[in-house]
Amino acid sequence: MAEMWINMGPQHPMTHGLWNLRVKVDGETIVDAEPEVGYLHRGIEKLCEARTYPQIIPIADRLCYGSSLTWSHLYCLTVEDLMDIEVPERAEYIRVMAIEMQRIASHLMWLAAYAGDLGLAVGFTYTMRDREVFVDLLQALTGSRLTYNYPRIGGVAHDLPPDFERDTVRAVQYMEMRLKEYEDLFDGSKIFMMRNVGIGILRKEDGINLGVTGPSLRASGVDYDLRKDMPYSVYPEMDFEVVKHEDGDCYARYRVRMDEMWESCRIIRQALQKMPTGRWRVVAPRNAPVGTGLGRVEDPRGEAVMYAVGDGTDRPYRLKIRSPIFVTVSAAPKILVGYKLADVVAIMGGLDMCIGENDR
Amino acid sequence: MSEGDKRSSAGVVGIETAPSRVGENPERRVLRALAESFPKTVSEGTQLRPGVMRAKVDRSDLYSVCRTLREDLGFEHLTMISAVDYDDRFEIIYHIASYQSRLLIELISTTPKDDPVVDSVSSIWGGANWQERESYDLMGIEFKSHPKLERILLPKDVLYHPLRKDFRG
Amino acid sequence: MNLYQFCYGIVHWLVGLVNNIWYWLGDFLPWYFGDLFTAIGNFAASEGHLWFMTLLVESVVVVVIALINVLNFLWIFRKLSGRILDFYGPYYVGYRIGGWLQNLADGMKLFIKEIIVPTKADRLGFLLAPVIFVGSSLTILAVIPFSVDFGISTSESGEYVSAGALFALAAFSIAPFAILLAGWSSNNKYTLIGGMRSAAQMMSYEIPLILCAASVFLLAGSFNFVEIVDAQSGIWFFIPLFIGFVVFLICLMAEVEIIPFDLPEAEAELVEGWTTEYGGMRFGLFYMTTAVRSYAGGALATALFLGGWHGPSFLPDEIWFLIKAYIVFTVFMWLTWSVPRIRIDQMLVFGWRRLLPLAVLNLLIAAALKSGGWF
Amino acid sequence: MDDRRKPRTTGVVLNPMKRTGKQLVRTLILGKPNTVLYPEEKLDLPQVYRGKHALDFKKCIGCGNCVVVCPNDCMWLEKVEDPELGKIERPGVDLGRCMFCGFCAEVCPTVALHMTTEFELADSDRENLRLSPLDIRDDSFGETFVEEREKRLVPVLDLSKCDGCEKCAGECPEMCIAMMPIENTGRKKPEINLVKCKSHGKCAETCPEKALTMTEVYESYFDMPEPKLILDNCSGCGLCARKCPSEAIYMLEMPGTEKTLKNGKKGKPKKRAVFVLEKCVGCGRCYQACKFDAIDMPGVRK
Repeated sequence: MAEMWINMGPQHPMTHGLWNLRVKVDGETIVDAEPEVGYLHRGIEKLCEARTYPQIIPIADRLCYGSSLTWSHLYCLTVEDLMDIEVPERAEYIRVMAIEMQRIASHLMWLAAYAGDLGLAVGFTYTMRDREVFVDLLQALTGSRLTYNYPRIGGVAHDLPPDFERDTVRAVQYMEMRLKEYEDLFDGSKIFMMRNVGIGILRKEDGINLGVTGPSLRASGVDYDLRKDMPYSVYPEMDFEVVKHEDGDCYARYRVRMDEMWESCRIIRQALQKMPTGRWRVVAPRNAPVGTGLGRVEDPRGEAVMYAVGDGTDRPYRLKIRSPIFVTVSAAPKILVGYKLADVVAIMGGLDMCIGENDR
Repeated sequence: MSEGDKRSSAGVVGIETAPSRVGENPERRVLRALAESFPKTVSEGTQLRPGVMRAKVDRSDLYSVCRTLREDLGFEHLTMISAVDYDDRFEIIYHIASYQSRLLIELISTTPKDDPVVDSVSSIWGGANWQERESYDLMGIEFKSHPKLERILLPKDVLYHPLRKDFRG
Repeated sequence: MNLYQFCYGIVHWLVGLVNNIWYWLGDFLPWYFGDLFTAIGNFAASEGHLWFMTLLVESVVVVVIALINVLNFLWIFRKLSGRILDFYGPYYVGYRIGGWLQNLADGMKLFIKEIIVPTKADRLGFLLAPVIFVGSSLTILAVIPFSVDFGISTSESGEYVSAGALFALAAFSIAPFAILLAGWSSNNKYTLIGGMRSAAQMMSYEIPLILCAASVFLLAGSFNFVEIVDAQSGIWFFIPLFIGFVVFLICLMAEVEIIPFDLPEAEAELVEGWTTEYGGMRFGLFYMTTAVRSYAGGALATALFLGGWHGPSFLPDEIWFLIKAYIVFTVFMWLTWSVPRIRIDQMLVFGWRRLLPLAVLNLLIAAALKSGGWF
Repeated sequence: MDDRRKPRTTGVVLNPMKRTGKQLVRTLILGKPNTVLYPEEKLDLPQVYRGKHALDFKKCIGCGNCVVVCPNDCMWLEKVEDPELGKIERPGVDLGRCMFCGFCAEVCPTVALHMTTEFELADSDRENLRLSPLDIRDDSFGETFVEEREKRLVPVLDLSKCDGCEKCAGECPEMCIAMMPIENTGRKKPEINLVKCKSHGKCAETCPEKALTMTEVYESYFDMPEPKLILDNCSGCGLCARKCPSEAIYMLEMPGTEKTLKNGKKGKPKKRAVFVLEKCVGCGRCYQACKFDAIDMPGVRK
């Protein structure tokens, strides 16, 4: 068969959103690839310039439907850095617990989409079912299921609801039981391993050079996690490990995320044990001073950065958002070339695309 | 676990510096190295937080400063390129991180309003490619010798740069 | 009484009824018409015509009953998928019979949808492909008897098509042609790749399938379904030919195109594979035909390896046959929902390097068993 | 980390089949699947769930803070006539634009606006989603759950009764009341430092005119803007006092500004506005109402 360009997107089951991956195939082998993004560009950075500081929190939620809590948390961190606010310790612990729950939920959603991509419908429904446990917890904590609008500048919106500790401990136990089941379902399956091991290898140097971050980079053997290396919130108090794999293939990326869920379970347990009593919110000033604020967190998808410029009014002068997926997807051609057409779904699924934060 | 503890304590090294250069903390060392290599173009090197530095770079020397950072000082990860539109100037801000020494440096480069051109650093960091395209797309900063400077988020036939302050939708 | 006698009785009675009219007309009308009608009546009462009409009625009865089973299969497919995937499955339409009517409702919905032919498609091929696909699949159902007495037999003594099993396998392998035609004529890159994949897949899996069936033919010494099943009255063939049975099941899954092997319609990378451009009832027909082929595959596996309609006598033979086919299908479904989709090159490697040698080994075992005199 | 197991693929596909088989047994034979048959059974929603709005007409003061804070501009104030409350202004909400962020309920100074757990809001007509205040009225909703925001007992000043006797300032054990002179009026008013106040209530007990009363006030997490009077511009029209929803503005006469009328008599003295900031909810309606630019309120749009 002659070489031909195939548009995988903008409306394609592989894309999980609205973007276009153009691949040039020779038979079934990929010889070139070219991602095209921007279909979901909503101008959030411009939108933020017209809103007051608290009003941006729900907008930051909308950056990523998979892990909205981390984005609003990042926004609050940025503005707290800009305004120089000291957050109560209880609020920090609640935040850490909530974003670790969000990380598990996000990774489970990724796993669901990934399993669905590979044709394993069971993986999709089981993981989405177990994600529901954490979504329910977050709903009881925040009051919403997807766009939580929970962190506030200077704390969090609500205190823990009654019986929350008990439910969380149960959920974590349930999750650890389920993770073992997934390892049977995925790792124990020969066909799953055939589809993953040795596919989509991203070498360490390429990953660093192309700006790939997060689990995808840690799967390539770089031991860098902002929770450890540039700690924010109360992560220095927590005892957890940075997960790292050396292979850099799809299986390593899968493995890193699975192991991160284990670590998140540990962090949630510790946060519950160490949680102090006290206030969970302080009143934030209305106006920000002239200056800049920088927030840098470990999103479930990689390194998320926000950079806020304040000009003394109650609206930010400029808010720049760095989405990890935006940079990661630019590395896609490097990873894709040389593999089969069916591997596109495994590779791009393994990178955990999220178009909302990609196009902003 | 001991390894992790060591690392986390290395990440939040104290801000107070010993007088001698032997005990100098890594942030100061990087800033001093930059200032010694580029005495004329790098200015206002300050330490903002543990692990975070800021320096101003003249745009004429931006490429070689970035090259030094990448090759000699071990800043191998370009985190973010952001452009800010002020009344009298554009500021292009590079956040560059180091995986080895767990540092972050914030390089600020300024261009005049009527000539928003800086050197592209996408040949130093491959990850800069799309971020520069995004800055070009939304803010209208032009990056010299960029391999493919096209609009990325907006359609190709759009005439304006929406994040500029004089843009009214 | 077997089905032939039953249908013969019906046809005989009907022909007698209608012949009354012909003969009355023959008496009533002038001579040149009268002779004609009398001749028609005589022809209708002749043995050859009665035999032919009996065959027609038989095939209608058998295929309709098989299609009702196909509906059951669809229902089991949806219900079982639902339960494995941890949801209810069809529930509301036909609430009291477990949502059984859902497929009919879907079928009605698909019937009222518009038929769309893409502008640049090859119109003839595009419209012909579903016909070939459905027709060839329905043909398989005609030759598989449910029991000694229930199938399309050609005489009162229950003589079945002597090469029935071969015919079924041959009809099974027409489908890739239809798929390739559909994929090519849709004028779409996804469908083209899907069609190509289908051709490659069917070609590589047809051979082990036929080799495994050949080992059964070798042991049974016949191509006739009744004789093959009768040969299993002592021991079912899946015990001596266990390797062959497993290979046969895997190849059947590949032929039916369900999940580990549903590469031609891999919905993640090729939108809906070769069915992408088909909508409305044409898509519904493809969907139904997958169930028809599953049923045919289950029936083939039952007849060739699982002892056909043999079973304890408290249930009729036909029910035993269906139960076994249903069990084979359930195992298919169970495996389908447990594994991800395989990649095309891995699949071809698996077919040629693993299954083919195993099938040959199985054939050698069968030959050894036959020459050793055990069968 | 010990409970993690190494993957084994020796069974080829038997491991996943074991798991799905277990699931099949669990759902088909032992019990029901995990899903909920939605229209028949509904899940319990937590108390904090953010669904349709509910407005307590009696608690609401019509300040419009919810309208100001709404990121989507989906709320507005509407004039309503109530047999009990008279002519009032209450917020309505357009659920078609609402994104259920809950800021309106959070900013409400009197906790009159709530988010209920009602979530079935779909409608085929956009107009039906524009809910007027009467549609979201639910005066008893606030009693059905415990409000998370803390109440405080704070002394609230009724300036029309106060005669500036300074007794309250002397009684306060925390020394948080200071008597501040009001410019041009020759009067003093107690200013209460609410941060230091410990709700002893001594000031209210000692007040001879009953001008200070202990009132329960909800804590606010929002830093609301405060009005400042530019005395030179103030004409004393009193529009701001009439507009103020929380009755925090008093019009006091300024002695010595009486004009001499034509018939030689002295007219009424000029008035000025005085703010009792403890009561102020920061809605900015005085700022919007003032026609003489006499009130400055940074951060509020006119």
